Amino acid sequence: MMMDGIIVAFCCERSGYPAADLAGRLRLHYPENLRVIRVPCAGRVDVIHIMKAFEMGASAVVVLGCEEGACHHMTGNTRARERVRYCDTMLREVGIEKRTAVMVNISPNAPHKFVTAAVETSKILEDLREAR
Amino acid sequence: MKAESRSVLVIGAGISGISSALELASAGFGVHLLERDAVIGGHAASFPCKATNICAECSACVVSDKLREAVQHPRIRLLTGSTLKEFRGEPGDFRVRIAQEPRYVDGERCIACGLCTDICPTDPKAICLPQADAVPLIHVLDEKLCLRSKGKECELCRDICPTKAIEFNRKRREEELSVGAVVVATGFEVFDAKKKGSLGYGRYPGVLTGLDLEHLLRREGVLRFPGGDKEPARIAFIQCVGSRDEGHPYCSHVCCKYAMKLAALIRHRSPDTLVTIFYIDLQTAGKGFARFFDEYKSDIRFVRGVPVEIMQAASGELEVKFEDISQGRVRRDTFDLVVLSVGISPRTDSWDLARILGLDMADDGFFDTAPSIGSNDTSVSGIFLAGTCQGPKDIPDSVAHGAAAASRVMELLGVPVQAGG
Amino acid sequence: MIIAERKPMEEIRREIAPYKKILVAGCGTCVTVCWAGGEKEVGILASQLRLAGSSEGKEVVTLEATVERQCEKEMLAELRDKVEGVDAVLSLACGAGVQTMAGFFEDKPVFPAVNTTFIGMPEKEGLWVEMCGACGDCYLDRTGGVCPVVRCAKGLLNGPCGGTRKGGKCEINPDEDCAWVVIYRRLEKQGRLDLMREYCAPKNARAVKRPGRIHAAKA
Amino acid sequence: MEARIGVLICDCGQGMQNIDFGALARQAADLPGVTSVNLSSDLCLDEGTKKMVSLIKDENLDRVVIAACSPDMKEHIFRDMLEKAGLNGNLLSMANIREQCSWAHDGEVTDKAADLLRMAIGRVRLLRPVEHREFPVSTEVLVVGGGFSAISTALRLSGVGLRTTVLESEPVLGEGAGEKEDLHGLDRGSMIAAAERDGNIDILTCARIASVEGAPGDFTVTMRTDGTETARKFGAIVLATGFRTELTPGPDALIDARELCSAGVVSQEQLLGMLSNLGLEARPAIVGFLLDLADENSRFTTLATLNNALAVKSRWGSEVYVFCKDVKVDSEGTERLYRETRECGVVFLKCDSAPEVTVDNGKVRVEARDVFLGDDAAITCDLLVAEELPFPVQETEVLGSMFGVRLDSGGFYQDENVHLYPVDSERKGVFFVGGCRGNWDIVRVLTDVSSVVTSVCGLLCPGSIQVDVEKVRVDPQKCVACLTCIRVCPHSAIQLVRVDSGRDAAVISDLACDACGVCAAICPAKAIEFEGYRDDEILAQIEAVG
Repeated sequence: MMMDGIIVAFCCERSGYPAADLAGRLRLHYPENLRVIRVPCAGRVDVIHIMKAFEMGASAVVVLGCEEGACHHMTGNTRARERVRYCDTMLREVGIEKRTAVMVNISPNAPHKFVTAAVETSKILEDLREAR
Repeated sequence: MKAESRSVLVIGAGISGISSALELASAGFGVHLLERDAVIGGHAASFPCKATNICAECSACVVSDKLREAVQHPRIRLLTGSTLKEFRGEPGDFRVRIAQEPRYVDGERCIACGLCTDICPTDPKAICLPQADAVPLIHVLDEKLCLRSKGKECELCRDICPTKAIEFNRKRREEELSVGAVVVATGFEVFDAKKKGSLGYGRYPGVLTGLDLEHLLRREGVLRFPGGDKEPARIAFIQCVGSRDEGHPYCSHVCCKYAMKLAALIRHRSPDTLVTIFYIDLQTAGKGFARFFDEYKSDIRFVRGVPVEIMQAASGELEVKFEDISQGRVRRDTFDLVVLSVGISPRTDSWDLARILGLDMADDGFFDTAPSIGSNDTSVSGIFLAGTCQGPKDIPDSVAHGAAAASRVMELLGVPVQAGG
Repeated sequence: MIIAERKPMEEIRREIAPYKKILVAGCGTCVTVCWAGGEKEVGILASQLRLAGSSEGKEVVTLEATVERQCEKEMLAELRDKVEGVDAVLSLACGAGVQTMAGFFEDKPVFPAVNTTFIGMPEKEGLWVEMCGACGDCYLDRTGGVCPVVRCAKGLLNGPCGGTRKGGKCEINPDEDCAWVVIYRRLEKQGRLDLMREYCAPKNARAVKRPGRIHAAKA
Repeated sequence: MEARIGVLICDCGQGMQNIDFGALARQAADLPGVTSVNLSSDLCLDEGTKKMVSLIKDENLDRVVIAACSPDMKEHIFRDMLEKAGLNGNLLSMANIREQCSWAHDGEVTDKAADLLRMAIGRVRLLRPVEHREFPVSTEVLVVGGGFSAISTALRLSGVGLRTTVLESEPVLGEGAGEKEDLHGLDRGSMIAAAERDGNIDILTCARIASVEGAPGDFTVTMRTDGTETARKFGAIVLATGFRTELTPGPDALIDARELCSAGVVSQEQLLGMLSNLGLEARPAIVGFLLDLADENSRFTTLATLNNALAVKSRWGSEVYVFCKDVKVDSEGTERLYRETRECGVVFLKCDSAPEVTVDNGKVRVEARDVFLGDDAAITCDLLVAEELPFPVQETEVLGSMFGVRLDSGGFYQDENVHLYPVDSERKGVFFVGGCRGNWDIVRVLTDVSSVVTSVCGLLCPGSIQVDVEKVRVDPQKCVACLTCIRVCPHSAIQLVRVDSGRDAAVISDLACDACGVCAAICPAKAIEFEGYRDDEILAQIEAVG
């Protein structure tokens, strides 16, 4: 598969994206398999975007939005959270157990949290792979 | 109208100065934003996000947003490494002389590639990015660490710089500006906890200030025991260190909230940690805080009364001596980490600026306000105060106060209202 | 408006299990509005089916299309080429749409991907409530515009059951208002409380003769 | 026509040594639509941007991909550069090969950089130009409310030359709740008189808002006065509707409302009246105050209590007891006032649990466990000043939903979201001031007033607003008028409008839109397109991975 092992990270340009930049500037290393797609708000991320990423073979999709209660557009991050949950359910519905969709709330000045999210998602994937 | 009266000098590029500058710039004024440091943001830019699973409303992210906005605004001219030397004239037509310290790294040319830091032979590095999210994003040369200050002929960084941004023989330069009004936003100093000797700050590694803890969390992302890998299991916060005492007849507004937010964050990350807060009066009022307090108050042990002495036991544990009010006797409790919630103090160099500008100082050491609308006006017409140089404020209050100062400038200089549709 | 919701995935997969190439067909009217079968849902379902196929090592080819109303033969005509190229059609329209499609493309199996649930209205974003049971014998003139047939959990026509909870809530579902309390308040506001005393004869369960058929007299 | 994509790769002066730039450039050159690939080291510097401008012109490029540092810092510079070269600024896509690739990983990452570059190229092919336009704005401001914060806002706005209309539902100004507290020497009467004299201020009393439509700079407000409705245009709206207070004689008070008066339980306002009117013989010997017992948000009562306790002590010489949990001293000057109050003999009894308030022989008795004494203190007061809590005024909820703004957990205006502080709402051009947003101490209210003057000036004084035209747009042919987007738009930017075809369709106001894309993600008919973040543009990036 084309994207096997890839983590697609949809990053809100107000939070996840600058956090990822900071991680880079601090040379905090994280798994190379992460591909960031910049969005104006986590609320822009549609179910179909996440599903297409899985279709293309992504092992995980992470949506990074602002902390709950601090979305610049009030509800964008909570909507994203629900969509991510729905996508994860849809994967399970069709018997896909080894891939996952994850929501991460983050602030623009939290590079360590970004790295943790990347590392932990990789770890989840490893655990899922070993589960059977 | 004269061109100079359409421009404003903002002294201090902390959060309230930036807030003033942004508001003035968007209303059409040209802004000279003066900052003593090489980068902007002041204290507010050094705090970590304190969100647990909900936003703690610490406003750290608001600061990041505003900093970026400020450097990208076409009407804001940033003068870093600069201080005010002279001031004369009258409202609408002030003349100010600015001195800019030599900047060995040209901010216009530095692309933050990091090659200079990599090659710099000193430890710690003399040339580096002051913060990963420094605004502007430029490397800064610390003269004191540089080998050249020790008489050595090192030119490694200058030679490797791909954009030729580094130049050693730059001179300090001065320039005179004409401005219509001045906003003073020089901020505060954190209370020096060493002045309370009995609390052991600076002597015991396990005693930190709230600011140290903030910086630690910002830098490391996690809380580690100072000097070790272990996470502290028992943490005490001691409130009103440098507030509400003889030298500081005011409440610092921020310490109760930051202590509780840090406590909640610590408990959120390591739920087994025991957190105690010693306090006089808990300051829990303010929009958005009641919700947060309700969520976390049961996680924290609150003890009324402020300890006066901390001793370090042989084991390294810290013994805090406090008066147990409910039992009317002195008790001792041991902790792994003690955080002193240091308050906001007036800047000691405020006096210099006050002399140049002719401002009055209040007896608590902050700039004095003139009786008028709000608390932005000074005894000198055309000079306004913004933020914590006027008195303690949290970030949202500082942003508001900065915007408020802008309104006074607009009222003084007038904003031409363009006929709209 | 007709309200529908997606069928459980398991059921959908059972329906189309024997087929490889499938047209996922949405409808641009009622089911779009209730987030069950518009262009967006078509895309999501198709994507999920492709994922399901690939996880089982079976190739599923999907085509996607959404017409304005699947219950109009004329509007289905544009799908002819697509339908010819597939093994089966999965329709996200209401029951009427599925049947029109099945009738129009008689040689192709057409399967429902949604359950048509009721006639209702959106109470707020993403929440639809039943308003009408299409009973063919409308009572709304006597009940202040509130239908007890579907909004009363017991379908009572002559006042509440006696189990109304405090605050005017339904005995069966405490989150719902008791329809008869709503009716009473409405009539009270209008000064028509006398209607509460009027006896309603048992409903004519056969008001609509199945299959229903209405011929407009005007044309 | 085949796209003419120019790829500009910057190695940041060799600041990314784990990328083989030659290989990266070769890979890019092979991709369809790419007509030129350029390698440089100084793209963001003056000389770099100049080179780029001429390159775009010389090569007749119609869109540009830049692989360099993070767009977060430099994208605006590059957009300007495109505009200078005669291209629309939106026809740029960036690959962040520095912060999110080279610097984020150890070892060779040329493959990942190539991946990021492919993603950006995939996206750039689909980008479309977005125009900017200036919209003229109305410079009239509507201030809703007639209390202190509303009047001072109107006066200050008028002072900077903005015509202001004050809309008050009561027959006269200055009659709202919370209007009796100490205003730091500001005289309400003369403020009202000044507002009434001010030729720049229109005052409408007995008036209510029937509806609000439109966007910042261009609101249409329908107002109802004496049964007639008039619609007027405003550029900005300030909600300054204040708050109301309620007396709470302790959360567990055992007395009912009828007993309050006879037992000598009064409000701060009544106390003020007594202080100025009461004859000598009726001076109460013992006066109690309840403070900070019923609610955390007690800054409002703290100031009144301290001031009034001081006045009681100095004018009547009574014994004064303040029963409180904590003294909220985090407002300007309050700690000093608290000291002064204690120094003149007012006793503060700190209690962790609420005191018991009972009526005994017609007098009110307060019994509390004082934490410093460690003992119960029971005091029978001649006068007990009860705690007053601020509540939202009645119309807050109705107006809030009419304006499309969320309330906070206390039911006041302004959602608890740091990005809105101090005075913004999620609907651009609508602002909150003072008590209605939960600020009750006068210093903070005055700061709010100043902040709102600043914000309104910044919005309206230039006379026009620069916006992107149809950056987010509803395709009227695909819209099924389901109202979903209108319900979810956080900024009240979408309306249902009769379009050319005679059907209803959702239309997004460029002035009000904040470009979040929440609508585009939820539209069940896929009728909403967000230039730069359209579905196909996002999917093209996903498809380019790997």
